[in-house]
Formats: sequence, structure tokens, C-alpha cells
Amino acid sequence: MAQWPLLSILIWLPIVGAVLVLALGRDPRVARWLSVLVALLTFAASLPLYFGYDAVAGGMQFGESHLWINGLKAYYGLGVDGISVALIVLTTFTSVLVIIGSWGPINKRVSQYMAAMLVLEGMLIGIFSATDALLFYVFFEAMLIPMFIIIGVWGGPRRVYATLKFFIYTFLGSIFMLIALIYLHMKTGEFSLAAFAAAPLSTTEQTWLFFGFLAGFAIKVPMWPVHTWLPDAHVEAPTGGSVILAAIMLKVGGYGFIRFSLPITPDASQEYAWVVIAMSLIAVVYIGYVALVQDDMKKLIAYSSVAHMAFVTLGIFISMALVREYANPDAARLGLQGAMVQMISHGFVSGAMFTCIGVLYDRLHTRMIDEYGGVMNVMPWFGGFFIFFSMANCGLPGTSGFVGEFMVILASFQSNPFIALVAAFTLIIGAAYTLWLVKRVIFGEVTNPKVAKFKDLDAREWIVLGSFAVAVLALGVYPKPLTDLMNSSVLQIVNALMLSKA
Amino acid sequence: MITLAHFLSLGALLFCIAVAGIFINRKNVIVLLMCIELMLLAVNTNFVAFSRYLGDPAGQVFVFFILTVAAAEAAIGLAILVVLFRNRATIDVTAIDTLKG
Amino acid sequence: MMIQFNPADLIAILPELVLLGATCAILLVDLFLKPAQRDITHWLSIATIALTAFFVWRGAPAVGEGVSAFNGMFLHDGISVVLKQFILLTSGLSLFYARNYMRDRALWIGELYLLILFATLGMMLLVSAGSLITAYLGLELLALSSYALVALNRDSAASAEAAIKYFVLGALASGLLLYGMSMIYGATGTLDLARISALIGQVEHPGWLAFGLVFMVAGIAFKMGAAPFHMWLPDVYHGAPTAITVFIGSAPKIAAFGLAYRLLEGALGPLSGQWTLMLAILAVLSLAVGNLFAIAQSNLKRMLAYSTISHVGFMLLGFVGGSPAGFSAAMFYIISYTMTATVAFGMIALLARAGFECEEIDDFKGLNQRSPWYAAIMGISMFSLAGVPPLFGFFAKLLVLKSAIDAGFLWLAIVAIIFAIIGIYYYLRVVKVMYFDAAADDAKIPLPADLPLRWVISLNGLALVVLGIAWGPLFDWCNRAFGV
Amino acid sequence: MMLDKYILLTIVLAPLLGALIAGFFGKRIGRVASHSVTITGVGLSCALSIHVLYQLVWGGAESFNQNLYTWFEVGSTSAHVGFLIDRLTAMMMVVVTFVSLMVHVYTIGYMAEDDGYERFFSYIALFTFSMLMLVMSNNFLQLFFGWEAVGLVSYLLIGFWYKRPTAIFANMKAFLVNRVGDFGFLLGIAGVLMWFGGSLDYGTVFAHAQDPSLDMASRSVELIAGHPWHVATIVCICLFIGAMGKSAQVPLHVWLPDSMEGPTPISALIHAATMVTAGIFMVARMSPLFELSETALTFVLVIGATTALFTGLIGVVQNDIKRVVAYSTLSQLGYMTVALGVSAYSAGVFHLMTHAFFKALLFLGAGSVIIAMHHEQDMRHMGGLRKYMPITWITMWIGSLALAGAPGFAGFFSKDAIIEAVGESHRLGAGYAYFCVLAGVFITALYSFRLLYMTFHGKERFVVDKVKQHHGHVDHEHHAPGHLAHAPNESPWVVTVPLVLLAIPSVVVGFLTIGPMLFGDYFGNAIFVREANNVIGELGHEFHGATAMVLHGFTQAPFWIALAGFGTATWIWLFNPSIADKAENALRPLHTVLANKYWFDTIYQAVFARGGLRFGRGLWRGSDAALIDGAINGSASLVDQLSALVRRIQSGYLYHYAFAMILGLILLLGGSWWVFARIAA
Repeated sequence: MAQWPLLSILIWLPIVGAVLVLALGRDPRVARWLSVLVALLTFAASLPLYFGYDAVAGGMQFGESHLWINGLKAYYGLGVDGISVALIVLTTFTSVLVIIGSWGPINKRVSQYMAAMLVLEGMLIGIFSATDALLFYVFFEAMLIPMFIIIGVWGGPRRVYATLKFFIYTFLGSIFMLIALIYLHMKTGEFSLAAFAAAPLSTTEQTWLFFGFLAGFAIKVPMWPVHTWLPDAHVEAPTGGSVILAAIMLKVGGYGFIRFSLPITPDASQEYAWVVIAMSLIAVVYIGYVALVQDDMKKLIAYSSVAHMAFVTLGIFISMALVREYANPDAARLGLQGAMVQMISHGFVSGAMFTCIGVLYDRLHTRMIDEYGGVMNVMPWFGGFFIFFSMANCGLPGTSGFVGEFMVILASFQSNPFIALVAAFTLIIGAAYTLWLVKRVIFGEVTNPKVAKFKDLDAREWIVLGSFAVAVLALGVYPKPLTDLMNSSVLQIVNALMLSKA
Repeated sequence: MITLAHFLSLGALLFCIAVAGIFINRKNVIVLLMCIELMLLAVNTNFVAFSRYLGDPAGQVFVFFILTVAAAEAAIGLAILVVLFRNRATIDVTAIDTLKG
Repeated sequence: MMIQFNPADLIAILPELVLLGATCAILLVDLFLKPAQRDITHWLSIATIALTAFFVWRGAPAVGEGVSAFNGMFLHDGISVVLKQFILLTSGLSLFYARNYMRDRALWIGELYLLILFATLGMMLLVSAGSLITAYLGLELLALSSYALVALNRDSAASAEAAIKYFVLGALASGLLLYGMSMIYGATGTLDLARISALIGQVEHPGWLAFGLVFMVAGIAFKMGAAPFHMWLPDVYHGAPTAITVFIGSAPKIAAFGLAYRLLEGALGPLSGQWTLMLAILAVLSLAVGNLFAIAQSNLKRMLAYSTISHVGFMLLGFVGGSPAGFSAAMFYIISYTMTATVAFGMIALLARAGFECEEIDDFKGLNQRSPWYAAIMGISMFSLAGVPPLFGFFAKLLVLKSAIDAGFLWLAIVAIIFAIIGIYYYLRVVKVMYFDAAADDAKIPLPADLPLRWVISLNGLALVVLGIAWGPLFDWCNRAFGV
Repeated sequence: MMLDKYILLTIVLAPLLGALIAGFFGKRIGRVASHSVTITGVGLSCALSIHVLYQLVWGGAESFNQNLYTWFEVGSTSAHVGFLIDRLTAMMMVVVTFVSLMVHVYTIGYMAEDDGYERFFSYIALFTFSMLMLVMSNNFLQLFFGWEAVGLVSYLLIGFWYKRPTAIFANMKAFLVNRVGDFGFLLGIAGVLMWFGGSLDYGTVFAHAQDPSLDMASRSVELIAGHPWHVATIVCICLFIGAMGKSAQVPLHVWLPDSMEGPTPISALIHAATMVTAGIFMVARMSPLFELSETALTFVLVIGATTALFTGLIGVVQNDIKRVVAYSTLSQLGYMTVALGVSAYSAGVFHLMTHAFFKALLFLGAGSVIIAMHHEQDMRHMGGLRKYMPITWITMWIGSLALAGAPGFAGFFSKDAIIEAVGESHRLGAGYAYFCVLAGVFITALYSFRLLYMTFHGKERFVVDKVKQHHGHVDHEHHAPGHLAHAPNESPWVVTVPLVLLAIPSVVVGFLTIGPMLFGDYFGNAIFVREANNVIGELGHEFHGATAMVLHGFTQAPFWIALAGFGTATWIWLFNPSIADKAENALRPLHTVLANKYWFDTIYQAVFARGGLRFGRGLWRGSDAALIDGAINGSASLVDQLSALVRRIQSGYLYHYAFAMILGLILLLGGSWWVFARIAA
């Protein structure tokens, strides 16, 4: 397989597939089957990536490099390390489920929806495999377009506000990052991430660059206080859009921190790690409380996403502090691994949660919590899934939701127990908002006569939720394959962090 | 003695009058056309004066071109004016304000 | 200095000669055609442009070997070749986009083609100008043709108003430019751009130079449409028939770039310390004015006009670098902009029909339902204007931002991106209208069946994607032209 | 000799398999198959647990400590899933699986009419699995897994009747309060990893703790500059907070009484016998750590003593039969905690074991009564039931005597040992604790016999409506209080057999095991006590066999105090029921305090629940919506308004346009002049 341009195939297969779906998908059935086929093929094509990746050796593998823009020495450069492999497989896996999940709810302009999803998938894979900053940026920004369309066309009543907010907000952040990239290009004469990481930069330069990256990635993650686009986008997005948004698009921010902020501006990252850590901790508590009082379940889960992603940023930057200030690379690796595991896990859990909400929405066409109640009476299987994913959402051991949080808390304790103290607060508040949601939606007597007519999950919904459940459980019971996959990549990052660049 | 500076001052003065005419005039589009001609003449004055002063004929050649173009310009300007009048039945500058904002 | 006629110089201006000759021939032929046979003029004009482009291509000088003909009056170098090719391309595109629109409005007359061809000739001359005289003549040929084109619809009050505004302000700008030229001439004693550049260091009256420079910058800024010399632009774009807006919104921008480059860098390069600052001021104003004003617009043509102003501001970012790389970036930018704008304006022309201008943003409601394909093309063009990758417009922005940052104008780059974010809003609004809103009931009328138009606009739109992915060759071409 | 890994795996996985089958295919395979498969699983597990215990105690097997697989491995930090099977574990395994098996059998009768029959079996089997994972763990990670997993099952079971608003409130409350404990527990684990050898495995951690060269007892850290704290104290208190949640110690006890909303079998299994004792087990397991910190043990002691006395007091005023038993459980958990607090870990674990039997018995007996009373739980509507259900009556008496510490019964040995140990201890707070546990003995006797008298003796305070019998009776279809559709009768054999089987150990287990467990070498090195703290060792000098202890018991204060309690209860509730009301009026303020459970719930509800909601709403509306979105939408609308304003500049008038150009020209001239001036300067 080595000589196959596997990453290019992964990127372009869904995009070409999308064109095919658009061209042939006048009949919705054709569009649906074709898109599932393409997504499955992509998923199948991503498996050799996982099995073929030499996790022991680590480093960038499956590399491809072609001169793209001579004048800028920009390359069409692809390559993956363990971190990327994990995220790419997450992407291909989730995309299949999202597309299957969209079979029922999406009835108008099916081919366009499916095509947008596939294009989005290709771009996300591109983000996770680009080794050239310009290429990364292109995918990073371009994915806004299909998402914009998905939310805007198939979204809820306030979709216009939500999409514009989403687009402009994220664009605002990333364009500052663009300036940072241009500056780095000026310094190094090329766009390769390796060259950026190797370039010596003064502390002042690093500081500016750091905040440039922070603007881009913090909004994407999103971190407090630039998170307000996310609840709106989620609320208005169709189920599939929400799933992709939560499960994968948010990961781009965390991935960006690992790929850009840490290696390129290590000294500034160290200097300002406290900023990110503080923002993350505020997010855990603040967002937790905000999630508690939501009346809209999607908004609730959206806020919970923000709180969970705070663990990702916490893990990433706590490792920065651990490496430099506490000279504790082992704990740093733990933190970084924790952040990564949290990303993957949140992908599954939030994807599943949004799918669950979609299942309810398809039946009652409202997301207001107080319109439901007693769903367990009529949809016992669904109730089971919902409770299971809720438990994963509040980080129950044995589910994937626990692993990352556990590792991050262990790591942050080693830098400062008080950080761990605040972070661990998620145990309480996370359980509070999730279980209260369960209580109000799933348990209780059926009060709404329409709820009484609900049918339990159909086969399609079963497949989607069941797949998510298997993933959540597998990762929770046996996370070692995942941590092993990323182990040497994380080690390399941590080793690089130990060296000052100024 | 009349020096280059005098010619330049004259040119500048004419130019200013022309420019002022364009934005102070609130009555008639034709006055605008006249101002434009005046402005070109101011430029021509400059060119001729420089040409003479530098002993270089190229400037005067330029003036010929300017004059020619000015003639064409006047023709087109008047044609547009006619079109305007046909549609509006007025050539009042203050009335030409439907396109704005 | 003896003036000599060198027959080899004719080779250098062969494309212009071809264009001139063919235009005159078309002028004659058209006299004898009935209105129903206007297609002949149409295709002849397109053939002429293609032929001219062919000769430009054949006559392109080798890399780095610019030729000057007619004692330096006419420059034939890489820059002029690139600019001419794109001037011809966009002029040709506007011919395609114009036919259907003009036919629907009984404006499909030979003069349309003649004026466009003459304007094209003017632009070609302009970008090859080696002397102040050539520059002026090219400019006026373009300007006079444009005035007439705007007024082509004799029965439209709006067109007439646009035309008179364009004319008066254009003439004023010409006056400013000429006045500046006269001061430069007076200071250096020559009209030849290269010689001006060479002599600038030893002038007696640097004040005259500075004076002349300011006036020339003002004149150039007007032609580009940079704020605060932009005020004609929204009214003209708005008032002119859409098919004409397609034309005057595209190719002349490329020519204006050529004019600016020839005059500022070619002649006044040694003064770049001053004009970069002026251009920086103009850039900031243009970005602010263009984006701020555009948001409030409900008329798409007018909105696009303001967007043009903001794009000019962006293009000036490349200029302020004052380096070959910066000019190359600016040229890339202006090419990208015109290629994109032709799609946007062309789409208005495509969707318009007799009695329905389709120039309000709301007229695009639900286009995705009526025609997903054209909605996609329009969407691509909007995203490209907004500067979203992987479309052409993004890379143009990348390059100009880069050249501004390279030149130390980081603050300018940041100002630019902040306004770009404001700008995103109104482009997205168009996409929103097309995709998110339901079509109005009366909008179910089928699209025009002008096949060449459909094909060309589709290709034009796809080019934005293709050039977004594979923009390297074009960038290399621009770089080679400037010897980067 | 080594224990067989596969036997241990079977012990854990058999209930899990049963749970999965009953859970996923329950409806398809039917009721009988569902309970068969889970009972088989748990029965197998129980038999093998007994086998393991036998192997360890008599078979000469060594402790088993082996990792099954690596959970994750990052740098030097690794986490495993593995088993540590020593005698402490084996005892817990037997207790858990035995009580679980009893409860399984009992459930066949108790839940016979319930729609969620299969689901219930699935849950309790899953609980057995989780609890086994907890006790069999050889590391902190798996401990935490089991810890939370039992919490999850508890959550599911308390909310088993998910239509009841009270049940779904109670299960959420239980989970959240437990989460507060887990919050501390997790931090404790993090502290262990950081300070105790960088490992999560018990073996490494304990070795590190006991390594004299490291002197972990006096190692301190300055979390706040200038205030050195002992790391052992921090870690142990954090871990104990976890235990406080799970074992329902004040002030995290509030969930346990509410958890009685669940079906009675799980009250017996989870909220009396096993899960709630996980905290006790955990502290005992962590004895090498707790021994390092005198401060932490004092904390444990005081909390335990407070729980033991004050929650018992509440039990006296409860009228719900299950709640009385629940408060009694709280009080007994307090006893166990007190034992831990005076380093008498083995006494705590010993009481854990005896308590498991007799408290499960009491709950199941209460459940039997509830069945008979058609799901009436209020004792004020009972009375005189002994003639209807003799087996239940007798077994309940046995359980109550054991609970009250009647000499010879299981509870006597364990409780007396605790009281003695507290008396021996010189730890700070031991005096307070001694008072509390002694007073607690009186209270225990008081509420235990009150329950018996109100339920089984005296007049019948219910009416049997002789109307058509209701079959398919479900819980929420209550008759008017005190009205029954038909006369109560003894429960079926599936209910009574477990009662009897639990009654036997309630009588004899203490007598049989106190020797080896407390004063012998039963626990070996599973529990570590520093020489200076070894109160049980002190007691051991005075121990001359169980019979002697019984006889000695009659002369001791606790016996007389219990007797006083018994006498008081008998006097009031058996002979003079009216006095109860009079006393209630006479002691109105005290009664109010107790009836309101010291207002813990009220305060928590107001501060944490409503306060949290208000805080959240404030953040949402005030900060998210008003501040952040306000800034964003505000700047957007500012741009909009600015745009609407400035567009007027484009007036449409030619002369304005021209004027703008001239202004521009002047601007450029100014700029140019400025540059000139700078160059000149």
C-alpha cells in the first residue's frame, strides 16, 4: 500500500463522490445509496491508514509532497502521525454514520445535502493530513462553505442568524491566523510546518504568532469566551450538521493547537499557557452552569461540548506547563494524550448525543425539553441509548468520556492540584446538567400526547446509535490501542517542546 | 518680464477656477462642460509654458493631442447631455440625484 | 534626439494593429447588416478579440526581454502581455454576457461592439504606454468609449444620469492627471516614462515633482475607483445597463492597474517612498468605504460596485510594497478580481430578462431551487470575492497581504482583514438569499436559452475553482513578468 | 499455590453475561429465562467466590495480584485492569455474591407483578459485576471504574420506576451527591499518582507509602505558599471524601434515605449490604495510606461518629418502614467509619460483613411486609402483622436483635468491637466518638424495636376492603392509605427462603468469625496498622474466645444501654402508643429538627440546586447573552447603523462627488507635504 497515495485518495474520494452524487442524484434514493457507498469506501480506505501506520516508529508517515505553488514554495504536502490517523479514522467513521443518519430526516434536496457532507468529509481529512500550512489553511477555511450551506439550507428557523454568526465568527479567528502564517512564510520562505517549527523566533515574535493562532483555534474549539457561535449553530443545524460540527469540526481547533501553537511558538505557549488554562477552567465551570439552565436540548449539549472541549485545551496547555515549568515530561505526555483521547471520545459521544436529539426531533419537531418527558415509556431502546450516552457525556468510567478527562485531571494535578480541583468540578456539574436532561426527557410520565405515539428506533437509527455505542464502549474499556497509536507522536511533540526556540 | 512662474500661476489659477466651477456650480450641466474645457486649457498653458521654457517641442505636441481629445470629449459630453435632457427634460445639476446611497 | 521610424516597431504593435484594422472592418460591415444579422457582428467581434489575443501570444517577448518601440513610446514587455491577455479575455467575456441582455432590450446594436473594441484598443495601448502621451491617449480612448457605452440606452434616465456623472467626473480626473503630467514634464523635461525615472534624481524643482505626483495619483485613483475618488463608481455601475457594467467593471480595472504601474513605478519609481504612503491612505479609505457602504445596499449591482472599491483597496496593498513581488501580487489580485466580478455581474445579466433587471439582491431568492447550477456558480463567485479558500479570490488576498506584510505594512494588513470580515457579511447575504430563502412565486420562469452564454459563464465560474486549486502557473506568469 | 485466573474471570464475567442477556434479549426470552440466566450467573459467581475464599483460608493459596490487560500506557504512567485477591477481597466477594444471590431469588417474588421484570434482573446482575470489579481491583483506576459503575446501576435502580417523580428525583440526587464524593476521590487518585510512586497499582503505591526511607508520613507540600500540608493528609482526605459520598457519611448522606424510592430488593442489596459499604472497604484497603496521616484519621473519626449518632436519631421519627431501615443503615455506616477512624480497620470490615447480612435481612423483611401490605410503606397503617406473616416476623426479629447488638448475635460482636476500639483509642476526637457510638446504641435499639412493634405487634391499623380482588396491581395504583384490597398474607417461598438464609448468618456469623477476623491473622497484610495505632491488638489481649466475649458482653455498658433502648421502645410502642404522640408534642422542637432531617435537604436544595440554577441563568443571560453576544451582535448592528448613516454621503449630487475628489486631492497633498517635511527634517 505504501506506494498508493492513500491520503490523497482519502481526501479526494469523498469530494469526487460528492460531484457524482450531485450529478446522478436527482433521485433521492440514488443520492442516498451512492453517498453511503462513497462514505463506506472512504472509511474502508482509512483503515489501511490505521493498520499500516507504524506507531512504534512514529513521525509523519504516508507522506506525499508535490510542489504546488512554485512562487511561494508551497507544497501539496500530506502526511500523518498517530494523532492525525486517529482523527482521520474518527472522521471517516462518523461521516458514514452521519450520512446513514440523514437518510430519514433529510427529504429536500437530498443530493445537495449528501454532497455537502462528503465535501466536508474530504476537507476535514485534508486538514488532518496537511503538512503544509497553506494547504492546511485552505482546507481549514474551505470547510466553512459546506457547513454554511448545510446549516443554512436544512437548518432551523433562526438559521440565517446562526450561519452568519458561525461563518463570520470563525472566519474572524482564522484570518488572524492567516496573518501569522504569512509572517512565518516571510521568515522561512516556505509554508511547511516542519520549517515553521524549526525556525528560530524571538519571544516577541512568538507572542504575536501565538495570539494569532489562538484567535484562529480558540474560536474553532471553541473556548470561552468566544464560544457563543456554537450553541446557535448547533441549535439551527440539522442533525447531521450538528454531529459533524461537534464530532469533528471542533477537533480542528484542538488539532491546530497541537500542530501549530505548540511546535511553532513553544516559548510563547509556555509564557501564556496560563491564559489558555484559565480560559479552559472558566469554561468548565461557567459553561457547566450555563448548560444547566438551557431549555433547548441541543443548546444544552452544545454547551456541554464547549465544556468538554475545555479539557482538550487544558490538556494541551497543561502539558506545556508541565514540560517547561515542572520538568515533568511524563505528565506532559499524559496531558497531551488525555487531550487527544478526549477529542476522539468527544467525537463519538457528542455525535451520539446529537443523533439522539435528532431522533427525538424527527418525531416531535421540537427541541424544547419541556415538550418531552417519559420517552422511556414509549421508546425503551432509545431511552437506553440515551442514558448510556448521557453517562458517557458525564464521564462515567468504562465509557470513552472518562478516559480523556481522567488523564487530563491526573496530569493537571501534577502541575497544580488546584487546577485539577477546578477541572474535576466537571464531574459534578457535568453530571448535573446531563442527568437533569435525562430526567426531564427520558424519565417520568408521558405528559405530551404526541410523545405517547412515538415509535421506538427503526433499524437505521439502531445502526447509527449502536455503532456509536460500540465505539464509546470500546474506547472506554480498552483505550490502549488509541494511546499506543499516538504514543510516539505525542512523545515527539513533548520532546520538541523541551527546546526553546528564542 | 513674464517668467515661467507667471505662466504656471496662470495655469494654476485657471485650473482652480475650473475645479471650483465644477463643484460650486449648482445650476447647469453645460457650465460643467465649460469648466472641463477650461481645466484642459489650464493644463495646456502649463505644457506650452514648460515646452517653451525647456526648449522641448514634445510638450506642445502633447497639447495638440489634448486639444484633439478635448474636442472629442466635448462631443461625447454634449451627446450625453442631449440624452439626459431627452429623459429628464432638465439639465439642472441638482436634479441629477436619483442614483445615490 | 532624432525621431526615427523603425519598421520593426510595427511588429511590436501588431496585435493593436490587428484589433484596430478589424474594428474598422467591423464598423463597415455592421453598416450593411440588418438588426437580425447582428450575430455576425457579435461573432466577428469575438473572433477579432481571439485573433488579437493570438497575436499577443505569438508576439510575446522572451522572459526578461522587454521591447520598446517607437522611441520608447510603446513598451512591449511581459507585463503588457499578461495584462493584454486578460483585458482581451474579460472583454471577450463581456461580449458573451452582453448579447442576450442587450437583445432583450432592443439595445443590440453594432455600436456596442465597436465601442467595446475601441475601449479594448485603448486599454491595450494604455498598458503598453511608454510615454505620458501614449498613456493619456490610451486612457482617453478607453474613457470616451466607456462614457458612450454607459449612455447606450438612450431611453433610460438612470443610464443618462450615470453617464453624465461618469463623464464630468472622468473629465475632471483626466484634468487632474494631465495637470500632474504637466508638472512632471516641467520638472524633468521629458514625456518618456523611462527617462523621467532616470532624471528624477537630478531635478531642479522637486516640489513640482511632488505636486505632479499628487495629481497623478489622484487621476489614477479615479480610474481605479479608489476612495475618495470612487464616488462615480456606484452610480455608474448601478445606472449603466448590466451588460455594460460587466464590461466597465472588469477589463478597465486591469488597464487601471497597468496605468498605475506604468506611471507610478515606471516613471516615478524613485519617489515610491511618497506614493506608497499615499496609496496606503487610499487603500485604507477604499477598504473602509467599500465595505461599509456595501453592507447597506439592497441593489446587487450597487453592492458589487462598493465591493469593487474595497477590492481596489486590497489591490493597493500589493502596490504599497513597492517591490516587484508586490506588483506581481497586485496584478494577480486584479486579474482574480476581474475574473470573479465578470461572473457576478454576468450572472445578473444572465438572469435578467425583458422587463426584469434582476439586479436587486432579493431577486436572487431561491435561485438554488430554480437552478442549482447557476446558484452554485454565483455562490462560487461570492465566496471568491469574500476570499474564502480554495477559490481564486482567497489566494489573491493571500498574496497582497503577504506583500504588505513583507513590506512592513503589518498594520495595513490587519486593517484590511478587519474590513474583509465586514465584507464577508454582504457576500454571504447573497448566498443566503440564493440558498436559504424560498423562491418568490413569479420567479419560476426558465432561464434564457442562450447556450454560449450559459457555457461561458459556467466555464468562467469553474475557472475560479480551478484557478483556486492550480493558481501556481498564473502566479509564476505574473512573477516572470515582473522578473521576480 | 496460585488462584486460577480464569476462575476469577468467571466470577466477574458470569453476572455480566447474565446481565447482558437479560438486558438485550429479556423481552424476547421471557421472564423465566431472564431470571434463570442471571441467577445462574450470580450463583456461579457466588459458588466460585466461596471456593476462592476456601482456597485462601484453608487451601493455602497465596494472594493473587495480576494484571489482566493494560488500559493505557503513557510514558511511565500506566493503568491496568487486574485483580488483587486476598482474604479481604475474598470476604467481600462472598458477601457481595451471597447477598446478591439472595436478592436475586427474592426478586422473583417481589417483582412478580412488575413490567420491568427482565430489566430489573439485568440491572442487579450488572450491579454484581460492577461491585465485584470494585472489590477485586488491584489498582485505583479499576477501583474508580467499579466505584462509578455501581453508582450508575444504583442510579438506574433507584429510578427503576421511572414514572414516579420522586424516584427520578431521588436517583438524580443520589448520582449527583455521589459525584461530589467522586470529585474528591478522583483528586485523591491524582494525588496518589503524583506523590506515591507515580503508579496507580496498589502494590507499588503501598510499598511506596510504607517505605521507611521515604518517610511519606512527614512529606509535605505547599499548595498555598507558606502553608505546608502533609501529602498523606491531602490524599487521604480526598479519598475519604469519595468514601463519604458512597458510604453516605454526613454531610453527603442525603441521598441514601431518598434512594429508598427504588424497589426494596435493591435497597437491601445496594443501599444496605454492598455498595454503600464500598467506602468502608476502600478505606480499609487504603489502610497503608491512611495510617500515614493522623489528621485524616481524625477527620474520618469525627465524620463517622457524627453520622452514627445523628442519622440514627432521625430514624426514630420516621414512619416509612424502609426509611427507618435506611437511617439505621446510615447510622451503622457511621459505626464502620468510626472503626476506620480509630485504625480498627478490621473491626470496620467485620461490622461491614455482619451488617451486610442482617441489614439485607431487615430490608428484605421490610420488603416482604410491603408486598403483604400491597406496597403500603407507612408503619402507621400497619401493626399486628405477626399473625399474618410469621416467617417474616421471626426473621425480622432476628435481624433487629443483630442490629441492636444483642449478645450472641452477629451485630453484637462487631459493634462491641468497634465501641471497645474507640474506647481504647487516644486519637483526637475519640472521646466525642465514644460518646456518639454509645448513645447510638440506645438509639439503635429504640428505632429497631419501634419498627418491630409498629409493624408486627399491637393493633391492626389497616382496614381490609372486602371488594373484588385486584390482580395486576401495580405500585402507583394506591388505595386510600390504610385500606387493603385483601388481607395480608405471608410471602411466597422465593421471598421467605432468602430471609431464612440471611437470618442464619445474622445469628452465627459473628460468633464464628470474630476470632480469626479481628484478633487472628485472617487479614494478613491486606490491612496495615501502625503499631502505635493498633487498638485491635490491644483488645486482642483481652479476647478469650467468642463465648467469653458474649458473657462478658452482658456486663458491659453497651448491653445495658441497648437494653434501655429496648425497654423504652417496648414501653412506648408496644404498651403505650399514645405516649409517642405526647412525647412528640413535648419535644416539639427536637421533633421538628429530626423530622426535617436537620434541614440538610432544604439547605442543599436552596443553595446548590436553586442557587446553581440562578447562578447558571445569571451567567447565561448576563454574561453569554448580554455581554459576549451583546458585544458581537452589537458590533454587527453598529456596523449596520454606521453603514446606513455613511451611505448618505453618497448623496447623488455631482458637485459633492467632485468635492470629495478635491478633498482627496488635498489629503494627498497633505500626506505628500508631511513626507517631504519628514525627509527634510
